[in-house]
Amino acid sequence: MTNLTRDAVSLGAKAPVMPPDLIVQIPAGVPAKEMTMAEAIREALAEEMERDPRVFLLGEDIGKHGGAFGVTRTLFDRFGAERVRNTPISENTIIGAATGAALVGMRPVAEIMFVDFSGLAMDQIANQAAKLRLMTGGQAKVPWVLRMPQGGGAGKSTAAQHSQSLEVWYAHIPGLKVALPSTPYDAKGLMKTAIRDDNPVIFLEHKLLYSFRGLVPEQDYSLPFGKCDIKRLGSDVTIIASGYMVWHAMLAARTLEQEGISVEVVDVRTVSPLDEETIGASVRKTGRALVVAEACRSYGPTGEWAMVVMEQAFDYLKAPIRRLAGRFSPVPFADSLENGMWPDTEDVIAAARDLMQY
Amino acid sequence: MTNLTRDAVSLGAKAPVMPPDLIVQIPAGVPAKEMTMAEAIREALAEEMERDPRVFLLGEDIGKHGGAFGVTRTLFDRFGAERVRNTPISENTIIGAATGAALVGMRPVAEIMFVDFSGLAMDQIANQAAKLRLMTGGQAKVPWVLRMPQGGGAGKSTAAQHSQSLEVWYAHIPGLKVALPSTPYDAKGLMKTAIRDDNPVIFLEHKLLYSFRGLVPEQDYSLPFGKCDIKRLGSDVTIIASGYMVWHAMLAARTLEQEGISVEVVDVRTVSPLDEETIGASVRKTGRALVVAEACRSYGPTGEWAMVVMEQAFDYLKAPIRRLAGRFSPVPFADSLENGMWPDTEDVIAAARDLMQY
Amino acid sequence: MTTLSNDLKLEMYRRMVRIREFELTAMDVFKRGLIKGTVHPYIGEEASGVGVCMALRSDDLIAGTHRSHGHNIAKGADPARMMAEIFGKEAGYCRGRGGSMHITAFETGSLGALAVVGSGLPIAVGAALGFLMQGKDSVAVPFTGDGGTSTGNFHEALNMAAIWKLPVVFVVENNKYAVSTYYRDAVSIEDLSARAAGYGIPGVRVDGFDVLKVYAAAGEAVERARSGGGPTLLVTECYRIEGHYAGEPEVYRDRAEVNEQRQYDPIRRFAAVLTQDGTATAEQLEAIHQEIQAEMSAAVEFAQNAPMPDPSTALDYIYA
Amino acid sequence: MTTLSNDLKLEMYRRMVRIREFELTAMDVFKRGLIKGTVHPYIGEEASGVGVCMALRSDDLIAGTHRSHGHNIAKGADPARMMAEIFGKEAGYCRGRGGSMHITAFETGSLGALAVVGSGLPIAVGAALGFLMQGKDSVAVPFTGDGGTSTGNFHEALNMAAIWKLPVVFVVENNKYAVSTYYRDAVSIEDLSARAAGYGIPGVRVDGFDVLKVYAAAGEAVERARSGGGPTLLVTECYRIEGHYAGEPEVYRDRAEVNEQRQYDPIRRFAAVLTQDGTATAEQLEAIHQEIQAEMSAAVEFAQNAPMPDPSTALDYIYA
Ligand SMILES: Cc1ncc(C[n+]2csc(CCOP(=O)(O)OP(=O)(O)O)c2C)c(N)n1
Ligand SMILES: Cc1ncc(C[n+]2csc(CCOP(=O)(O)OP(=O)(O)O)c2C)c(N)n1
Ligand SMILES: [Mg+2]
Ligand SMILES: [Mg+2]
Repeated sequence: MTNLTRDAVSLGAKAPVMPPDLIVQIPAGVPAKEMTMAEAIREALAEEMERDPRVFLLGEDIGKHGGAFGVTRTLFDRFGAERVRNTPISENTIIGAATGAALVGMRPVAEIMFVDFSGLAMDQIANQAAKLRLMTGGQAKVPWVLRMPQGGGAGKSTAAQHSQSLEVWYAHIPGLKVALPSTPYDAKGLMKTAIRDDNPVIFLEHKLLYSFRGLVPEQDYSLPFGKCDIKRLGSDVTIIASGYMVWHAMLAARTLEQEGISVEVVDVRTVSPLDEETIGASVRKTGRALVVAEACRSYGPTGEWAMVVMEQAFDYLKAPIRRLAGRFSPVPFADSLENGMWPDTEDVIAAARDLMQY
Repeated sequence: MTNLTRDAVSLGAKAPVMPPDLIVQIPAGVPAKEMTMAEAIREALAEEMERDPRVFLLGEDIGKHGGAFGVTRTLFDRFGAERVRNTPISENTIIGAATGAALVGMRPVAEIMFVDFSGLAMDQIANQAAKLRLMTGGQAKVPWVLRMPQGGGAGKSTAAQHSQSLEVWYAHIPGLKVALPSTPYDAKGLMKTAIRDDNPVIFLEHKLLYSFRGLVPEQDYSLPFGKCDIKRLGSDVTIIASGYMVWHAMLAARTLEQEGISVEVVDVRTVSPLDEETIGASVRKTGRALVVAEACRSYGPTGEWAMVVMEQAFDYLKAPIRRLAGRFSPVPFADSLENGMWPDTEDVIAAARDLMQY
Repeated sequence: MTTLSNDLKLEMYRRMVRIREFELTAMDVFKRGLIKGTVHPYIGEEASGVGVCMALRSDDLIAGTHRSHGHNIAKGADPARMMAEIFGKEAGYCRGRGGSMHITAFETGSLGALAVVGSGLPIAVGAALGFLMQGKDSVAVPFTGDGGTSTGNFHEALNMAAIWKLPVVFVVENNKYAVSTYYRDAVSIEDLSARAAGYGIPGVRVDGFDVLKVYAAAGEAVERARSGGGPTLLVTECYRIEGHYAGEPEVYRDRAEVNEQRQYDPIRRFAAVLTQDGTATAEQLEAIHQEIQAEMSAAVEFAQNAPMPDPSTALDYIYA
Repeated sequence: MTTLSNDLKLEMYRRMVRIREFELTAMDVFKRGLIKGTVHPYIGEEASGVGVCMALRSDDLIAGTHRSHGHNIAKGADPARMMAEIFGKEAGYCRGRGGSMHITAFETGSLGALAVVGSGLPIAVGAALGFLMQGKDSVAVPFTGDGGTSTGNFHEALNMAAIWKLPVVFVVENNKYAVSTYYRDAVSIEDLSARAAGYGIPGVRVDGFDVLKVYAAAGEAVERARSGGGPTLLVTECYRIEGHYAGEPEVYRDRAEVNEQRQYDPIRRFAAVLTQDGTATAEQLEAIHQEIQAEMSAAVEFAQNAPMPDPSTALDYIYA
């Protein structure tokens, strides 16, 4: 069953082609359609816009053009210029406007074209939207979603200002929630929850995953925030990862299985709130933990995940927690340097083997 | 010898009064003056401005007014309006201007009045200044310093938008360096290094520490980046901390000593680059690690420090790494809620005791 | 002007006095160490806030700043609950979580008081967009200072409101200083309302010491916004009589300058108008002062006696 | 105009053709899959970049954008090293680290090419401040697009340069689109140069298809800046003939509109001037085209044969 595969045409040659059956999330018999992650997000947006007239989209070039990655394509024709609203290049004010609209009862879904540009909007994101509820003693609520493509690799990334993974900037800020889906199924289900949530939600979409295909149920569903998803059960090593790295973990697990190493893959799914219990339970079972993130190593998400393992499962650890993360460098343009920026399947395999031999 | 004490007048009543001899950094006999951390920073700025005509200051109200915390007071009269340059309220452009001036050979020291407002300047900090060197293949260098008061507590903090500790935002970005001094001696020595460094340096100054007094050598000196400072030697527990938290660690250590618990206090000093070796060596010696930061718990600096301990000293750990960190909440105004936001001496004592009893 | 009812004019006067007395009281309790944090007095600017806010309906929403005690009172907020807020008490509008810089009274029509300069403007733009999409005819009114006009927010917000013809009245209170910075050292033109032309919207400059002029100008702008005419940039020329915050040393200006400005005192000036046009006698106005002073004493008592937030609620109101 | 030397005019022409051919080549190698990333063609805007940059000295510094191949060539950069850069080769100006969006040639006078829209403006302001403090009479010239004028950066930078009378010429290339957004849907006024009045600086609008007019207007602004007269806002009215990036679908505009704009082709137009005023014959101009085409073939060959950065250097140039 080819429920998950990737569109090799739209990506550069070097992206590893992930086997179609690597992640199976829909049990046989459940009515489902195959679609890309971009389509799954679009479907979530469209369904929520149908369901709730307060939901609307705003961002640069999200109208006819459909956004830099085509996610909102067709929605302009369907919902019109009012509800699929092109904005000027004013990132901080896009977010501020989303906040203001949310304060008067709308449910905006804003887009920043690349997560990198959110540097211009950190004030409205982290100082205003995230804090208004507490600062007003609960008078305010700010139900918006901020969609941002992030990540790099495989010709989709274009050097230092268009390739970052910045989940830590947001996950460190109380008042925000941060989702980072790895599959079309997760993306749609998490987007529905995000839109229905009464808090500002940062929704990070890995560029390489947009064209990944997978099954999405025909019926309405949503996925909980603050719950990790165990993408694969195993008994020897727990790999904690999110977004695109989940795929490397899954592919590595397949190889490792042939070597007799049984890998459990925990997809963090919502970086914040983080499901510490599921992570703890998994490592208490396996006794070994590998944390994997695309974001830069230093002060990246891996440290937090490791600390949680430490707090939850120290006595069960048979080996030190290992981490794989992005090289601590701005992303260079040249292939010869961009290769090696981020952990890949081989790195995961090697690290898991190391853990077993500790 | 009262080489370190605090100015009880300028702070609220609730700041714990740290014993004057808690941190001794200048050996007897070395000619030294006692001064506050604010004075030590001012002296570093003044000496570097004397030494190097390329050094100048820019920021809001840093002129006659001397900045929100008086750090640049007197410098306007001494160096004039050109070199102590008041700016409009344009944070992103203050940093961009510092970058541009640095690119043509100046060595600006910029100030953002509170670290919180750097949300407006994250683009120029993290996307431009930090990346220009790599993006231009080494053609550019951006030798600036960005001074930002941060932290909260004791009546100096004024709710959610003026109290944060955001070192992780910067330390996660390759291309930046991040210093966070805990004493006047460290502040002056690190500031000299920061100004002489050819890279963008984020210099975070804890508001509560401005009035702390300590000895500073009369002779010119500078302190290295990327080297932790062991503020106190011990054999049972290593406490890894920075900024104001170092004081809580030191005070706790004094109490714990009376209980027979010997605490080593490692002051991180430069959050980035982080001196992983010193941290590792200390924990390999003590076998117990407590990481303490004022910044919010989730995805804060403690995770990274714990991960480093894990990587460096797993086999030596006699107990799980413990952490103390800021409550995951925007900072509330009311005392009854602000108390308890951040770890204090009692928390450190309790955590260290726990570690010993593990 | 003559068409305004006596009641309306007296209510304006009352609110101006209430602001003045609230600020004097706040500065006093701060000096006496009864409250922590900081206080940014609005003294000298009362006519601006009252003139604008009394031109609004209660479903028109303001967005405030670090200096918004006055805006809240002008919009009708209860000084006792405001006082409780700056005392950090659970009875405060923000349950003590906000303090002086963030006093926000949703019930009288506020979007929040944001202490990052300029940050309220985009939020007001969004509220106005929301009104339009909901078919409401409410207006959003963000306040900022002369200093706030140098922020990127100012430009982005005016441009966005202009292209979408949103019901926003941007109020710039030019009190001549941003902390220590004289406005002409930070703003590249003398008349800030001239910037409106760069957005294709009306720019209006008004004597911010004169509550009736402010009220008239604001009323016009609000009506334009309400009826689909788009945003206005309204600059009220006033002066910050006190330091930037209570106790601020003011090294950057002469006392003579401040004293010269004191003569434009908007309350005294309005009192003269009201007595001259027969709206009230000096005695009646004096009675208002007495009444408000009593209100403030009661407010302080209320605030002092009110309980602090219970530490067990520390995790409340972080997420909805 | 008649005072310009033939050599100068021919060099202008040469650079315009070099830009055109570079862009056609870049689009071609992109389409053929020889390079990764993206290419933002400057076709149709050659007169703007060349007119501005040829009015500069080599110690005047430009700040570029995502669409700065043209600015680099106009300022005198070597197309072979530029081509190597977009191929990600060590021989590129940025040693392959930058790629198309960040091509920066310090040696011919650039501060960098910044792909976050508007971010070059504050940097140019700082460079100009540095010039002043160093007693130099250089000028800083940041480029941005119509889209870039909606950024907070635009406003903050113009205001700061204006209050300090810095030697900056802000060049807004109004090519009518920001990605898919027609400028009148994002900019609240028709004539962007009118925004200059809000900063108290001169605003100049010029036909950006006419290199001589751009050169003259830029020259005037540069002289003003150099001689202490402060900044200018210079708006060049041009058109983006190609998609936002090579291969971009252009769903937001009609082909008819693009074709209509093609008639203003700045190169053809300048060729007509040069042949009419006797600067050159059609044959001489054709020879320039040939010469430049050969240059491009050589540039591609150079770029293709040049080595990639050695992976062992991956940690170089992160810190100085
Ligand atoms: C973005 C930002 N930068 C700096 C500050 C510190 N600050 C607080 S008030 C203020 C001056 C504001 O001046 P203005 O807008 O004129 O308002 P006023 O205080 O005069 O009412 C400054 C710089 C801030 N709060 N926000
Ligand atoms: C701050 C920011 N927001 C969005 C983008 C994505 N983006 C790249 S180019 C562009 C349009 C820029 O338009 P304009 O300034 O007119 O320049 P042009 O592309 O027309 O040359 C956009 C939105 C970006 N690079 N930076
Ligand atoms: Mg002011
Ligand atoms: Mg454009």
